[in-house]
Amino acid sequence: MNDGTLLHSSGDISLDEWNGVAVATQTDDSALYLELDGWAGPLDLLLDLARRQKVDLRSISILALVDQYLDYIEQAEALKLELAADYLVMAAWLAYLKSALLLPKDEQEEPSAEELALRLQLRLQRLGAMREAAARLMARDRIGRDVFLRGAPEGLEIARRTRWRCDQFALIEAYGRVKARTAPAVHMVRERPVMTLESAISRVSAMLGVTLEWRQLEDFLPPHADPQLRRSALASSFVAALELARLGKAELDQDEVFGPLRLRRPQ
Amino acid sequence: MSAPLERALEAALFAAEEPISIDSLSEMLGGAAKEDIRESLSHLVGHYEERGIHLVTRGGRWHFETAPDLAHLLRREREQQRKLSRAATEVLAIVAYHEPVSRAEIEAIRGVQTSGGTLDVLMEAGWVRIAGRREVPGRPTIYATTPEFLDHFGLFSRKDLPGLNELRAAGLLDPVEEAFEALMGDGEDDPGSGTGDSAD
Amino acid sequence: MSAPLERALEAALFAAEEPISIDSLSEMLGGAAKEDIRESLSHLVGHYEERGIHLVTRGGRWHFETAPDLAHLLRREREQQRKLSRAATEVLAIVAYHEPVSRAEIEAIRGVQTSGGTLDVLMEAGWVRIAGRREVPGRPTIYATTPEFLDHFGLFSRKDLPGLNELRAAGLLDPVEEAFEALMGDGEDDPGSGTGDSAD
Repeated sequence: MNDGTLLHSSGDISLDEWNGVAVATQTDDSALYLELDGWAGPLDLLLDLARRQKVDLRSISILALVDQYLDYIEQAEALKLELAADYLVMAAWLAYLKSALLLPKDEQEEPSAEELALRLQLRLQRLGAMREAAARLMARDRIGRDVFLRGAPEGLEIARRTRWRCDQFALIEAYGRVKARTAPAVHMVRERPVMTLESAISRVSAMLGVTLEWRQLEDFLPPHADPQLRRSALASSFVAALELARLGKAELDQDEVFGPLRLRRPQ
Repeated sequence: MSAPLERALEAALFAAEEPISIDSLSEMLGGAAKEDIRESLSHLVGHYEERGIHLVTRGGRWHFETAPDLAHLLRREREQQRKLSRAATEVLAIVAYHEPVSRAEIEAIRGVQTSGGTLDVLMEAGWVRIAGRREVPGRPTIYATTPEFLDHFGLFSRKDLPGLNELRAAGLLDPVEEAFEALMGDGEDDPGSGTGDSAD
Repeated sequence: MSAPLERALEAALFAAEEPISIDSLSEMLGGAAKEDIRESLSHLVGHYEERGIHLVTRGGRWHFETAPDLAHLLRREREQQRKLSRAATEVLAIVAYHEPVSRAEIEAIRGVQTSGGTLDVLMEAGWVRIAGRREVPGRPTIYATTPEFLDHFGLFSRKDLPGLNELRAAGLLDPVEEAFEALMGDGEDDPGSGTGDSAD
């Protein structure tokens, strides 16, 4: 069973008309459901029926259309087809519309049956227009069916290329940085600074001020780990001690040759 | 011997994997003047007019395609396109002729609920896109067609939709209520449904 | 107006996904005589000769391709400028001063590990090239600068690179010394603490 047995036997509406449109697939299961067979709902069915009147949708007879629809539904029920509820709702509404249309005008309720019929007609026109438009659209020269694009386009490749920025100075500076960072030659720093005589004098005299005891010269040296600087400090402090002794600000004492040199504040 | 710009355009459009706008062409050709590009393109259109391949423009983008009358030579069975269901073709037409359009509006025209799958199929095909929301209560999503839609159906622009002007002139793109009131005349004191957002 | 067979060939070759032999073309075009096809193809070759696309045959199969002289249009390069990283600049400088050098040598000079990516960047930039292998155990790849390197950095030859003495005179070897001076600087004899890491 398919839609053809009911409607298309009369043959004036062929689904072939729908160029490029698939007929809803017809499986045995779907045969029981009208809406799956050919019509997308009652309005769609009505439109098909209306078209069978072979007149412009603007001049269809709504009364005739209602009869056709109700006949159709009756036939379907006789064949024990299971109809979707909205087809039956539409049938009931159309039956009401028909009876209203048959009433004399002054007995009609608001909105009048004519108005209801007009609305229905307008809806059918709109659906009809879109169906036709769909068919015309599908019939156009379509890519992949009627016209073809280049089979193997080379493609427009947009290679994102990075342009690296770097200038001469940055380059040379970088080399300097590397050399400065790693080359052992970089240790050729200037001579270690010495402890000046002035600072030795001020340091030694300041320290003599806080003690009366004899103290070894080494005790007056600043606490440096660096042996080179220490030696310089020793020399400066020795000269400072001699100078302070000459000025009478210190007393020097040495017990033996090369023995420890001691000094203290004059008593 | 064709002009250098024409040659360059030919090559670029030939090699392109998708249609190209004049802006992109200009950029590609090192900033060639768009006026010159336009002129060269129209030369090329003329040159190819009667050949086996045509230069066409769809929605402002250009591409080469085979001449439609040669379809029979090129159609390949193995590559049959998946056919659209009738519901999908109707929905596509409704979107194209009414865009932007909400699902409720589509359903009002078709008289049935549109299964979500139908719009999905059209979006998957690349022909329909979500075009935002309508600023009415409920803020429904609205749909419109894409540039690929124009490409696929060989439309110069949306104005090129078959029968668009006739449909518009006949009021067939207006909602039922609007058409109804127009027909009943404004003698009625019915304030009308205003926005015509959806029929029924 | 081109002959029907030419049009058909044009369309078929345009739409084809791969080059096509004359046999296949004949089959595709409903058994057209191969002689006619050959003749039409040679017409077409002539027609496209000076255009942006060419009809060419390779190993007996035919296809359209863009004119070779326009290839640059198809591979557009979108350039983005980026500053060379500190590490990459150092590596480049080492290559320039010591070329040819192996990666191990670069690392020895820099005193830090150098990622392979750094040399890649320099080669991508076109400033460094592979200059062979050093004939020592392991045959390491050695690197040297390119003529583009000299161009870019405004050098006539590598000899233009300032020598160590000049670098020193320019204070470019100073960082460590300066750090020391900064520590000892104010004449006080207490050097205090300090890492010597400070550059100006």
